[in-house]
Parts: sequence; C-alpha cells; structure tokens
Amino acid sequence: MTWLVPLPVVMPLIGAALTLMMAGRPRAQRTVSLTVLTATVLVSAALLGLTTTGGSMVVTVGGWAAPLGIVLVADQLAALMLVVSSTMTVCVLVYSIGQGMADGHEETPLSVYHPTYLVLTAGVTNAFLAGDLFNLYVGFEILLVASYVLLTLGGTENRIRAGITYVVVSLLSSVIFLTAIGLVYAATGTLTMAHLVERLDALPDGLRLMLQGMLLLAFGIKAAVFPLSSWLPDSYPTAPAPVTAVFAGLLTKVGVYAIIRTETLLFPGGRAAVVLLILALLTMVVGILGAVAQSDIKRLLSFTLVSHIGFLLFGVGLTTRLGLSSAIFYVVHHITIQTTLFLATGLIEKRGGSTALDRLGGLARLSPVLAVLFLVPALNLAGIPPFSGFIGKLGLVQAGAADGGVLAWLLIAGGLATSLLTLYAVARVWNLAFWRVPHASTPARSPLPPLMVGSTLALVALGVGLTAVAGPLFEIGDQAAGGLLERSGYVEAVFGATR
Amino acid sequence: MRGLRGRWRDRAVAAAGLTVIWALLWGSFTPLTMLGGALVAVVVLTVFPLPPVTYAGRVHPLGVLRFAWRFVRDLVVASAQVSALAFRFGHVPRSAVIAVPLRVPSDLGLTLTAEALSLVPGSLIVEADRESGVLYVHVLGVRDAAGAERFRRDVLDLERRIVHAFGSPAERRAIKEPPT
Amino acid sequence: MSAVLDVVAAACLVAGAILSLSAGVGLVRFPDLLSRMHAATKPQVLGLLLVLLGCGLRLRDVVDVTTLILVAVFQMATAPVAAHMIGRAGYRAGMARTDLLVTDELAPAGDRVSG
Amino acid sequence: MTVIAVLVTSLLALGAGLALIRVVRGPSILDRVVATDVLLAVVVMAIAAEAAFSRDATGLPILVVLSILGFTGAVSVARFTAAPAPARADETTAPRGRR
Amino acid sequence: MLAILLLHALAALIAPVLIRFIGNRALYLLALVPASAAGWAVLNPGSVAATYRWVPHLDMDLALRSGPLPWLMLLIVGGVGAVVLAYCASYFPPGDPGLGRFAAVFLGFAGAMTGLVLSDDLLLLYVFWELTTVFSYLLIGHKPEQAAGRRAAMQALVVTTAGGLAMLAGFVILGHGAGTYRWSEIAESPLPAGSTTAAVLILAGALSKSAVFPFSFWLPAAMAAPTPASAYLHAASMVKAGVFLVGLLGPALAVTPAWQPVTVAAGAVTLLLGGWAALRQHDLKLLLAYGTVSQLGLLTVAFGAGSRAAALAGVALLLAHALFKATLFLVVGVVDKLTGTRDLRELSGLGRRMPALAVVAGLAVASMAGVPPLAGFVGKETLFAAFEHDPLILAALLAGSVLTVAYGLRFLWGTFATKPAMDTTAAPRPPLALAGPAAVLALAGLAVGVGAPALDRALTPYVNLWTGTTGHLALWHGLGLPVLLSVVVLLGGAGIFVAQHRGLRVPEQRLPTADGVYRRVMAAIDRAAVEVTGATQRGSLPFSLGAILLVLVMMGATTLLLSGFRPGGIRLWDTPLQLVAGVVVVAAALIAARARRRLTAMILVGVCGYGVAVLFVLHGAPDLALTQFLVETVTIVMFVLVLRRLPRRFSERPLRGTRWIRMAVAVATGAVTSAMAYVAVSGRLAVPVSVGFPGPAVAFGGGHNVVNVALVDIRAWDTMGEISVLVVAATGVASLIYQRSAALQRRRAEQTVPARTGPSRQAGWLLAGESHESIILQVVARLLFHTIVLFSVYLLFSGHNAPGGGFAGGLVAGLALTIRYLAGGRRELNAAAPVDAGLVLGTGLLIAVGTGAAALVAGGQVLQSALVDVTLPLIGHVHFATSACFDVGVYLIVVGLVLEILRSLGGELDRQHAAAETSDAPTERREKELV
Amino acid sequence: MTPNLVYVVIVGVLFAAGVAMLLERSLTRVLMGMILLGNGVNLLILLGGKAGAPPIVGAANEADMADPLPQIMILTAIVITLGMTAFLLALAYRSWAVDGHDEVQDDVEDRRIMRLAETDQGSGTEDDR
Ligand code: NA
Ligand code: NA
Repeated sequence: MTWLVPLPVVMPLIGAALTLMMAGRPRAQRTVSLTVLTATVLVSAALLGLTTTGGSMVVTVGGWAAPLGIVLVADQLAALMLVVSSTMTVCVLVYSIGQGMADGHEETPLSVYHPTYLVLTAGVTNAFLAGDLFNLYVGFEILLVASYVLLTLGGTENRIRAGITYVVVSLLSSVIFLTAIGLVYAATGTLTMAHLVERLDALPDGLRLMLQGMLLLAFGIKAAVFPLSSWLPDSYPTAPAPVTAVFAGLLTKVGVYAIIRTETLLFPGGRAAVVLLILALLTMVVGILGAVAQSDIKRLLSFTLVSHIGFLLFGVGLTTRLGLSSAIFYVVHHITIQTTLFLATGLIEKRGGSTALDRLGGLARLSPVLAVLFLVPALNLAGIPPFSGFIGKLGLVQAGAADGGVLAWLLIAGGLATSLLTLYAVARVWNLAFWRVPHASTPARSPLPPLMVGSTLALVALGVGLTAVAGPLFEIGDQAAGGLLERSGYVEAVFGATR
Repeated sequence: MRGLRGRWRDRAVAAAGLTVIWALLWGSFTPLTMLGGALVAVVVLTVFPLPPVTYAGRVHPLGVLRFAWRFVRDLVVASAQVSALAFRFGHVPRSAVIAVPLRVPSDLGLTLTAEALSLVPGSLIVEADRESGVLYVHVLGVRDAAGAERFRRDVLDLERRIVHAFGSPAERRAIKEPPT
Repeated sequence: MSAVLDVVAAACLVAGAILSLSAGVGLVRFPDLLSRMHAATKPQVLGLLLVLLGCGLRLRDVVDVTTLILVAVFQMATAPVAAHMIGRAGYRAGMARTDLLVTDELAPAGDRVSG
Repeated sequence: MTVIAVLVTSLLALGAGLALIRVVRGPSILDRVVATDVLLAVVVMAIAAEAAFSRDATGLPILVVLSILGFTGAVSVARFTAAPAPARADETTAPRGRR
Repeated sequence: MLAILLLHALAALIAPVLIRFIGNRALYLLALVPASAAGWAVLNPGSVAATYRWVPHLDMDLALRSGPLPWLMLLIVGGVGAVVLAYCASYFPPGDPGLGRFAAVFLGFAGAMTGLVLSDDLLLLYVFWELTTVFSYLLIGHKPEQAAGRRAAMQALVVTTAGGLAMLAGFVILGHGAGTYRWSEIAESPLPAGSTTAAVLILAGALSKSAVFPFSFWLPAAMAAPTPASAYLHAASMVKAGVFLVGLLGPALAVTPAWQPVTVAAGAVTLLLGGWAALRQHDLKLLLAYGTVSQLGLLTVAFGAGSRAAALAGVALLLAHALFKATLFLVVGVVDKLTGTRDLRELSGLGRRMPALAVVAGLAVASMAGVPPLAGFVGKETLFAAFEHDPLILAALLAGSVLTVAYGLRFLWGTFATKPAMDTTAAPRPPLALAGPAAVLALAGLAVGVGAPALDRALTPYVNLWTGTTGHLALWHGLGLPVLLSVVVLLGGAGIFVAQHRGLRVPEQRLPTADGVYRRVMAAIDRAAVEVTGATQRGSLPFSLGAILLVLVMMGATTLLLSGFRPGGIRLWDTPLQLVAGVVVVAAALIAARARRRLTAMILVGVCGYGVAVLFVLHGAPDLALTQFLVETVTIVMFVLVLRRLPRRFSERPLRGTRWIRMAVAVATGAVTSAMAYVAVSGRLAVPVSVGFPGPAVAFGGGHNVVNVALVDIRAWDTMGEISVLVVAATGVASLIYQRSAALQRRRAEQTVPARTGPSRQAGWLLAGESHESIILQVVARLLFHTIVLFSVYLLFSGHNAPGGGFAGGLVAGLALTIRYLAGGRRELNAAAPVDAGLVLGTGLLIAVGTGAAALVAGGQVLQSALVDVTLPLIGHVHFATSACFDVGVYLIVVGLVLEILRSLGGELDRQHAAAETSDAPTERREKELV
Repeated sequence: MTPNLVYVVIVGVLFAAGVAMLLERSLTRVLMGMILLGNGVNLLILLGGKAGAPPIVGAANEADMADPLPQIMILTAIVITLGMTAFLLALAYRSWAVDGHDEVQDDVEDRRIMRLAETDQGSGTEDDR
C-alpha cells in the first residue's frame, strides 16, 4: 500500500494543474478542489490507519533507494499531521467558498485562489512526508510561495504592507534553511535524514551543535519562536479570514513539525534542550503579553498563536516520551483550534463589520450561533477543561513535573500563567464583542452564509470531539513519540524500503 | 496575388532553415537528426506562427561572397583603427551624426544594412527612419564635411553589395538607378 | 598539421584577447557614451570571432565546430542590435557631446523619425 | 599552451577589470550597460578560450545562449530607461502617496 | 453515576429547545434532573465507585466515587438545584429570551458541580472545577449590558481560574509523587515528597473558589448574576467547592505544616471581615453576599482545623448554610421581583404584606444565627465545642458569630420591618410558586436540626477519617460552654443590631481591599503587556530581520567557539581564474550595496550574478552556469520592467541613525557564515552519496548528464516541488498586477485575437510605430525568434546528455518571447504567443505531475522512469527516457512563467501607464493622490 | 575536505552585502539583497562539493568529476529565486502603485502600542464602557 504515500502531494498538485487550466470556470474549479482535498483527507486517514497497525511506510521516489534518491516517509507522526492538516484545508475551503472568496466576487481577485490553495496544501503535505532534508526545504518553499500569494490576494494597501513583511522574513528564513542544508551537506555528504542519523553522530560535537543551531534557527522563524516571531502578528491578521485561518493552523506547525523531526531524529540527546526550554518560556510569556496588549481580535489571536508555540517547544525541549506525545497532542489541538478561531473571527467580521474591539458589541444577542462558535474554541484555546487544550497542557505539565528540574517547573509556572492570560484575553474579547451593547456601526441584520457557519461549526465540533477521542489520540501520540525516540526504527524503515 | 503560395513557400524555407540549424546544433546530419529537426521545425512553426512577412529576395552566392569579403576586410581594418584610437593617449576623437537615405528601403534591407554597418567599427546607428528609409549613423573619427560625404558614399556602396547578395530582382533594378 | 593548427589557434586567441583589452581601454578612456560604444562594442566582435576561430581550431570536432559557427552567426546578428538600441537611447537622452560632433544631421529631423 | 593560457587569461582579466571600472563609474546607466555588455563578451571569450585550452566542449551550449540572448538585458535597459518623456518621468509623475 | 452527569449534559443541551416550545414550565421538568442526583444520593448512601477510561496516558479517567462527604454535597447540589430551578419557572417572566441560555448554563453548572463532588480522579475533579468557574462566569454575565456586571464576571473568572491553576499544579505534584491521581489511592498511601508545596497550591485554589481572604472580593461583585443563580452558585454550591475540597483532602493533607495555619487564619480573617462588611450593606443581596463570605470563612476554619469535632461541625454548617443562605437569596429574589428594589432603605412594611415570606426568612436567619432547633444551631454548638480549648480561635468564632447575628437581624429588619417615616412599599402578595421553594429550603433547615442525630450517624464514616476528639451533632449537648456561648452570641448580636439601629456607625475597614489589589494586579499586567510588546514588537521589518540575524550571529559565534576548531588546512583556489571572477563578484556586490540609484544597483547585482555563473563554469558546473546566465538575463528584464515605473533613486534613508548597527550586523553575518562554511567543509570525513550517481544515471536514468538525470529522475520529486513554486509565483504575479477578475478576462480576450493576416506595406508588417520601438530590433527579433525557440527545444532534449534540460530550454524560449515583447510591446507578444499563460502553466504541471502519477498507475514508484530503445528502419536507433516527458512539463512551466511576467509586468504595466497618461478616467493611483 | 579560500571569502562578502541591503527600507533594495544572499548561499553549497570536470559521464573520468549533488540543489535554488524575484517585483510595483513608494512601512498597530509604552499607558482595552 505504499503507493498511497505520495498521493497527498500528488493529488493536490494535479488539482492545481486542472484548476489553473479551468481559469474562469469557478464551479468546475470548486468541484476539483473539493474532490481532491477530500480524497487527500481519506488517503491521509488510510495512512494513519496503516502506520498505526503496520508501522512506518516508506516510498523511494522513482525507485531510487536511499541515500541516492528521495524518500517519502509516512510514520505515525507524519500521518497524524496529514490527517489533521488536510481536514483543516477542506473545512477552510468550504468556508472560503461560502465567503465567495474562491469565486471571483467581492474582494476576490482572479481565479488564482484554487490553484494556489491546492499548491499550499501540497507544500504542507510534502513537508510532513519529506525524508530528505533538501526535500523538506522544497516543501517549505512550496507552501511559502503559495502563502505569499494568498496573503497578498487583492493587493490592498494593508495586505501589501503585511505581505512585504511576511515575504521578506520568510525569504530570509529560506536563505538560512538553505545555508543550513549547505553546511550539513558540506559536513556529511548526504541529505537523506535516515542517513544523516549515522553521519551526524560521527561528527565532532561542536560542529554538530552548529548544524543543529542553524536548522533550529531556520525552523524557529517559521514556527514563530520568540525572538524570531515578530513578523507573524504583523502579517497574518490582514489576510482574508480563511487564509489567516489556514496559515495560523498549518504554517507555523509545519515549522514545529520540522523542529520535532530534526531534534529527535538528527540531534537526539537533548543537547540544545535547555535553549529550547528557555525559548519556550519566553515565547509563551512574551506572546501572551502581546495578546493582552492588543485591541483587535485577529491580532490578539495571532499573538496567542505565537504564545502557544511555546507550549509545543516545551514538550519538545523536555525530550521525554511524555513530553513529546503531549506536544504532538497539543499540535493537533492547536491546529484545529487556531484555525477554528480565525474562521469564527471571519464570521465576527462579517456580522459585526469589524474585528476591532472598540467597534464591536452585542454579538451574543445578535447572533447566538456566532457566540457559540467563538466561545467554545476560545475556551478550548485557553485550556479550559475538558477541552483538548487542557488535556494537551496537562500532559505537558505532567511531563514537566516528571522532569522535575528548576527550569521545567519554571516552564510549568509560565505555562499556567500563559493559560490564565489566554483566558483573560479571550474573555475580554467575549466581554467586549459579545456582551457589551452593540456598537453603532454594527448592522442590525447581516445574515451569515450557511457554508461559512457550517464549516466553522464542523471545526468547532471537531475541536470538542478531540476531548472524546483524547485517549486514542494520546495513544497515537505516545506511539509516535516512541517512534521518534527510537531512531533505529525510522532508519531501518528507510533503508529497508525497496521498490 | 502571391499571398497563399508565398506564405507556404516562406514556411517551407523557414522549416528548411530551422532543420539546418537543428543539424548544426547536434553536429550530426543523420536521417534521425534531420527528420527530428524537420519535425521540431514544423511544430515550432505551428505553435508560433510566422509573422506575415514575405521574403521575396533570392540569395546570390557570388554577391554574398563579395559582400562577405568586403565585410571581413572592413571589420579587421576598422577594428585596428578603433583599437589604435583607444591606445592613443591624449587624443580626443571627434565624430559626426550622418544621415544616409537608402535607395531600397525595405524593412529587411534597411536592417541588414544597418547590421553590417554597425558591425564595422567606427559607425553606430543612432536612428533608423522607417518611413523615409534614412539611417542616422554616428561615425567616429570624422573630421569634416568631406569625411561625412565620403562615409555616406561608403554606406550606399554597402547597401548595393547587400542588395546584390540578397535582394529581389526589383530591388536589384532599383539599386542600379543613379541616386537621386 | 595539428601543431600548426595549434599555433594558429594560439595566435587567434591572443589577438582576440588583445582586442578585448582594447575594448576595455577604450571604454575607460573615451569621453562620451557614443565614443565609448565604438570602443566597446566593435573590437569585441572581431575579438570574439577570433577567439571562436581559435577555439574551433583546437576542438576540431564537427559538433563543436558547427556550434561555434552558430555562436558566431548569432553574435553578429545580435551585437549590432544592442549597440543600436543603446546608441539610440544615448543620443535621445542627449548624451552625444555636441562639442565633439562635426555635424549632427539627425537634430533637425529628430521629431519626425518613426521607429 | 600554458604560457598562451596565462597570457590570454591575463589580457581578458585586464579587459574585464577595465570594464568593471566603467560599470562602477557610470556615469549614466547606458555607460554601465555598455560596460556590462563588454564584460559579457569577455565572459564569452573566456569560456571559449577555456574550452580551447582544455579541449572540453561542455561549455559550448553556454556560448550559444550568451551569443543569442546576451543582448536582451542591454536592449531592455536601453528600450525602457532612457526613452523619451513617458518612461523617463520618474520622480515627477510618481504619485505622492500618504506617508 | 456517569448517567447522572450525562443526563445533566443532555438536559443542558435540550433546555433551550424545551423552553422555546413549552415555555417556563419546562423548568419544572428540568428540575427533575438535579433532583435525580439528590435522589440517587438518597438511594445510595454508601460508598459507590465507577471508573471509565478517558486518557489513560495522563492517568486521567472518569473515576467517580461517592462517599459520605460527596454524598452530602450531592444532596445539597441536587436538592437545592432542583428547588432553585423550580423557583426560576416563576421568577423569570414568560418569554424571557435569555431563559433558554440561562437554563442551559444552569444545568451545565449543576452537572459540573455534581461531577466535581463525585470525582475520585483529582484531574477529573479539576475538570469539573474549571467548568463550574466558566458556567459561573456566564451566569454572572447573564445581563451583560452593564460594565460592572461584565467586570464582575471577569473578576470571578480570573481569580478562581488562577486559583484553579495553582491547584492543578498542586494536584500534579501530588499525583506525580504518588504515582496515581486517584484520591482514594493517594489518601491511603504515605504523602509523597513535595506535599507541602502541593498543599499550599491546592489551598490557593480552594480558598479562591470559596472566596476566602484574600480572594473574597470577587463574590460580592458576582451578585450581578440573576438572584436564583446567586442562590445556587454563590451560596449553596459552587462557593462550597473550595470548602468541600478542604474537607475532602484535609484528612490526608492536614498533616502538612502549612495546612492548618493557612486555613484557620484565612478562615478567621474572612469570617470577621465578611461579617463586618455585611453590616454596612444596604443592598440586601450584597448583605447576603458578604454574609456568605463570612460564613465561608467559618467553614474553612472548621474544616481546616483538622479535628474530628471541628470537621463534624463543618459538615453540619455546610449543609445548614446551603439551606439558609439559599433560602435568603430566594427571598431577596422575591422581594426584588415584586418591589423592584433590593435596597433596604427603600423597603418598608413588607412583613405585613408578605407575612409568610417573612416567616420563611425568619426561619433561615434563625438558623444562621444559631437559634435552636435549627440546623445552624446544631452546627455552631458542635463547633464551639470543638474549639473549647483553643481560646484564640474560639474568640474569633464568637466575634464572627456575633456579627452574623447582627447582620442577620439587619437583613430581617431591613427587608420586612415597617420603618418610621416611610410609606409601606407597594407589592403584590408573593405567589406560592415563588415563596414555596424558599419555604421548602427553610423547612429543610429545620428538619436537619431536628434530625441531627441521624445526620451524625450518616457522617460518622467521614468524621472517622480525621483524628482528634470526636464531637456529636445533637440539639442538646447538655449545659456547658457551648450553650453559654450560643446565648452570648445571640445577645451580643442583638446588641450590635440595636446599637447600629440607634445610629452607631460601622466604620469602614481599613485593611487593603483585595478588590483594589486585583485591579492593581490587572493594571500592572496590562502595563507589562504594553511595555513588553512595545519593546519586542517594533513593527519594523528591519527590526524583525535584525533580530533574526543577531540570533544567527550569536548562535553561530557561540557554536564556532564551542567547536574548538583548529584550522586544518586551506586551499587558495581550484584555479586562479576563480580569483579573477571572485574579484568581480566581490567588487560588484560591495558597490551594489552602496549604490544610490536603482538601476545602478540592479546592474551591479546582475554583474555579480554573471560572475557567479563564471564561477560555476570554473567549478565544473555548466548546467548551473547556463541556468544562471539565463536567470540573470530574465531577472534584469524583469527589474527593468518594474523599475521603469519607480523613482530613479532609492528614497532618502530614514534609517541613517542605525547605519553603523546595520553595517555591523552585515559584517558579522558575513564573517560568521564564512567561518561556519569553513568549519563545516573542513569537518567532512565521509564520501558524499553522489559518488553513486554517475553509474546508475546512465544505467537506469538513461542519460549521461548526471545533473540533468538527477533533476528529472533521481531527485525529480524536488523538481516537481520546484515547478509548483514557479507556477504559484507566476500566478502571484498575475494576482498582484491584475487584482481583479475583470482585468484578466480582458487580457484573455486580447491575447486570442489572431495575428494580423496578410502583408500590408502601408500599415507596416510590423506592429511598430511608437517612437521607442525600433525597426532594426523588430526585424532581428522576428528573424531570430524561431531559431531561438528551436534552440530551446534542442536544449530540452540534449539536456539529458549535455548541459541543458527543461529549465534552460524553457528560459531560452521565454527569452525568445521577451525579445519579441521588447521589440513590439504586448501586441507583438500576443502575436507571438496567442495563448494564456495560465493554460501553459497548468498544462506543464499536469504533464510533469502526470508523468509521476502515470508511473504509479503503471505499478512503479511515483516518478519512476523507463527507458525506451527502439530501432526504426531508415531512421536509426532511438533512445528515449520517459523522464523526458517530465522535462517537457518543466519546460512548459518555465515558458509559462516568463510569459506571465511579460504579460503582467510588461504588457499590463504598459497599459496601466498609458491609461494613466492619457485618459481622464481616474485611475486607482490618482484617486489615491486626492486622498 | 579542504575548503577553497576564494569561495569562503566570496560567501562572506555576498552575505555581508546582501544583509546590508536587506536591512534597508526600499523593497527593491531588499530584493537585491536577497538576490545577493541567494548567490552567497549557492556558492556556500557549491563549497560543500568537490570541484572538477563537468559531471557528464563519458566526457570525463568519474573520479575527476565535480560533485553533482550540490549542483542539483543550487539549480533548484536558482530557479526558486527567479520565481521569488518575479513575485517581489510585482509586490514592489503594487506597493508603489498603492503608496507612491516602495518603502517598507512600519506596522501601524505596533507603533500605536509602542507609543502607549513610551507614555506609560495601558492597552486601553479594559472593559469600562
Ligand atoms: Na511561515
Ligand atoms: Na505560520
């Protein structure tokens, strides 16, 4: 069944080609996009099932065995990420169709949305499946360039300004990533990650630390780790809601995924763990303070996005099985919830005409559905039990307690404080936008498109559903973490794979 | 009305020419190469249609040889002169912009003349007036009006050589008439 | 035979290189754009042809010689165009130094000229 | 041949250096373009000469490319930058945006 | 037990629907849900446990366990909940739009509270704990139009969540140390290390939830909630959660050093401060709220003291307080609803108008004051007995009790008394539906008092968990100190009430009000947020980039130092020509960085690129050189197309001040990168994997040019990604330049106009005519065009064995189109390539990816290629690798990219500019100027 | 492997020059800085592989061939850079069309909060209306 492995990349690309050729026929484009992405979800789910029962699946692209050619590796972690991310892309696509984004009216330019969106998906899935360091770079480039286009859609003044910040910072991160790859190849002579396992181990410590640092830096920018994060709140909020949603959900997590993958596979032993933990703490605290200072919902959520990356790093930095599995669980949670919240914010903008807190009010009364769609994921984000945010955080706290070090306890304290401030921040949004008397500029009636509401509702339900399936999900996360820590399995799977 | 037939001829000539270039690129003249070249040429000509230009001229080998010889001679001599100018320190060369009305101002003739003139050092086309068929040439090392006149004559000679090498019968007839 | 060809080739190469140097010298020394262009764009054509000739004499393979012929032809077709475009732009921008011009027959016609 | 190689290399390097000086000094864009053109020609010569010395023809496709397309850059600059009024008007026609 | 919880959840979900369809009466139906919890408790007085798996990895399961204390709490939560819900049916006006939401949240809360008291897993307990906080938040904000109400909700949320999080940390310490989170198991084994810290953290949670000093302030503010909610949450149930926790964990944790001092001291202070504050209130609800605070302090003292007798008193008071305080809130609700005010200064003569209600309230106040034979009396007697030998605490308890009596009387007097010089407040008689529930609770208080011995028996198993002297619940303990104290308390309280009535002013307490502390803390957080954000989020791109680069420099420098690297050796160059090219590259780069004019900088950057291409040639990388030359050329054209519109010079630098910093960052980055490269290269020991490329490239890839075979076969997956990048980049260019669908449609119409047919000398066979178009360029462009395209095809196919390939070929073809565009503008371009760039891009991508997918369909690996060798008659041997198809896709995409660039940055900018120049139709830019 | 000093120096200079341009305000300058950085990275990658004869089987001895793998990476990088350049130029143009210049602007919201910080104010988003 290894033929399934490349499909999450191949199918969206074929879809992109077809939608490009169908320029000007939105209905056909819509059909293709939905079909392709739904198929991607199904394939991803199949991969998750197969890897859970039968272990990692490896494809040697073109039949060129590692380390000569490129390998695609679907282990449990990759498969899990695929499932979550492709599900997000489908929901967001439906939402954007509902918004009319994808069809050419309103603020929507051209017929570029569908092909670009599909390529973005392919980039994300490719990054998850990459078993080759350079191919990981290519995956990043694919998703980045697609994100540039989506972020600047319509070319308005704000989007151009934000787009420039985003594009330039991303380009620098790409340069740094490429430099890191160049250095890695210079030192080892190989690009296959499974092969690097052995060759990096043979390098002197200092050199290895340098390579690790460069890769961490590159991924840290993409993951928006403080102090590499200041670009994110300046760029994400200006995009159309579905675009921001899919960015917030997926793009930073791809960076986190890369950190998890490389730290566990290539640089085990937690050499940089202390640095990671310190960065995690700073990211959490500085990020959430940023959120508290904001007066616009989108910006506020962007800061919480940054802040909660700190939780993920916390788990990775602990380098224990529980820490990793909690981080994996938290990634799944965070992708779902952050996407949902940005979609809900899009609905707020649609209903209330703004996302600025001083121009909103009374939404709870004006649109009870919207109130539920915002409140539930907001509480989830804040780590209110029994939602998934709490479960992930609980895992991290337990993992930190198991570590028992001073730094770990500091992080637990920081994490709990961050939780509290997250709650404060979203509750403030609730107080002002939903409870306060409606603002003069709020339209009395403004129906919300059913597709937008439906897709958001689906994601809200999915987020709540994570609580119900937390046990099995944690089991998968645990197995995935086990696989990450036990490197030999990965290496054997890659080198054992033949055509 | 030589429209349709002429265009087919143009295409055939173009295809043949492209096939030759294809063979030169591969440096091989096997049937496979030639056939492949022809195929590619046809595809290229189909995908990118020829501009609606017809080349009515004929290539005259003798004229071509004569033109080539003079061209190479001019090239070498003039290159030496300009190089010498470059190394003659302390001397600032003077120059002129001279208008040369061509006698057979077809687009192709105008261009070929301009090209040949350009390649010969010391002259540079600063403007080409298509309507009136006048080339404006910047000439290095011209000292006076007589020099300018001399240059104008040289250019017309060059035009004659080109028409003799590549021109259509009508053009060859036109070039024989004394300049008005 | 081979040795003779090599010597000829060497001569061509050296001559070509000298011409390229002269182009550089003219480029630096000549006073205005149009003069510099003469120095720059012309000796290099001959110089290039010589170097290509030298190269062909050394390589001698049919494929390579035919390729070099194409290179020469292409170079001769394109170099004048670039020179013309730059020269024209320079003239239009008033970069021909009138104090060095013996005569300027374009000046009165300037406005009527069409591409 | 080595002596010839060194000689040719030095001459070409010198030519390139002089051209680079003009690229840097300008003063006009067109001067720089002309000088860049010379640099490109030197590069063509250098590649051809290198092919001649090493009797290695792998660089020839590069020569074809440079000979047939090398003028594109110069033409585009000349075509658009120094043309009359419309394209030259820069600072004056640029809209005054909000700062 | 799980069924009860699920029932609550279900009821909460359907409550709004139910209320919409059958109105307020639905509440009676819904009241059965909490009642079922109480009913279950009645039927299952013993210890019951049930466990359902949830997240075993975190040891968080649905472990439920009922014991004596949970049993009692369940009775309170379920019973009071049912009564209050029934009360709500009449309290809320019919058709109140918020009632559905209220009922849902109320039931949700009841479920959470039920879960809380039944949790055996501490983590599960925390889950329910937080849920009650959230539901409380939503109930407090039931009428959210007033800022004060919203602020109160937020305050309660933040304070109790903060405490809750501390408690969670405490739980984790305990659970981690004990290896289990089941309280039943932790309690039975010795306390793990860190229990003291855990105990303090847990107390923080418990005390904040129960509004004990210093967290008391949120509770009075929470009175913004509808009165029934206050009765239930802020009197009977939620605020008891903290006390409950102290009671639940106390038997094990009281041995930790901090437990007793903290609980007893905080409880005592709360008792006194709350009572004192209650005396000063005019709003009846606030009076009760402060009274609740005070009583919660009392309960905390009782449970915290850690003796059997005190605990027994605590349990009794817990129950008593739930009953009498809920009663009083319901009474206030009735008064408020019927009179429209809760201010005791505006109420007069209600006792006469509502005697029954007055009796009910009197009963509750009597219980509160400790009048026999009510529940309050039973509890308080036992409590006095428990602290007989602890004079300090006893004194505090006495003082507190005196205050309780005083404010109890004040409440009764304020609500029901006929005041001189005041008209009797107009009010209808309270309907039974409103007064009934209050009466039920008041009577329950009486029943508890009377049935004290039964209660005593039921609670014995719990009390036995504790150590120390045992007490008993009884109406009559015999003549002793407790009875005496009870009398003193009643008299003292009455005395204070009378004194206050006579004009004694109760001075405002001068202790720092915790409410102020909360405000200051939140303001400080807000300020910190602004300061930190202002310092780290500068909103400036150079700042963001600078931060990243500084990290790079510091990280690089540190690891370089750590690497302890000794230079092993260095070569100057592979060939001295590298030095020549290098000098050009370095000079061009440095001068480009300083250039002031855009085009100058562009040309220097271009020179730099050409120099790098030469380095590629010298390195033995002709494919790279080829591509680099082509890319540089395309780049220059693109730059010119855009820069022609931009100002000639770079704008004045607003950054002059930071110039030296930027220079330093730049130099440091360069130096560190160089050093890292040097170290990395020197560190190489192993043979690169690529030594294995050449053989298989020929054998399996069917080509001699290893680089090209790698691009289209060995590493074709990378190439597939890369062409996707190009496709999207091209799409993005179109998106930015055209912006709107309409513009792109116009373009499509334009470009499909067939090329002009027939030569016409007059009109000119060239489309030229504008003054900046040159006849020479046009003729040469047309003459060379097909040759260049042919050459591009040559490169495409020869690439497998010589420098070339799809990229180079595509770029060459693209440049052929470029030359046509340069010669004749966009019409010439349309004549040359009458096809939509998007179609070319899509086709190319489809071919390339389709080749990969086809291999999959054919049963191979994705992108696997096959070699085809055929010998054709006359023609000869044909050798062909299917990967060439992939390369065709690449070729098309590159052509499509260049075409898109020419159409957008070329043609469309021409058009926009022309439109701006000529038309008086205002363009977007002009509009901007006016703004 | 022994590093080639010329490359090491060029890489350093290209990075320094690129960064210097990158830290400017004008987007076209930033773009040019990116291009310089791209060239620098490409040479850095090239440094990690052996120089030699072009890796064309048959034209040279396999042992003398340059390492092809860095070349493949660089080729990919070059082409990606081309796409990015096109996009950024379009962005620069749009920026000019919208704003009248191609300067990178500071974020308005961030600036507002910085002003609040400078004047020692709170975020002003407390719920007090
Ligand atoms: Na990113
Ligand atoms: Na991101």
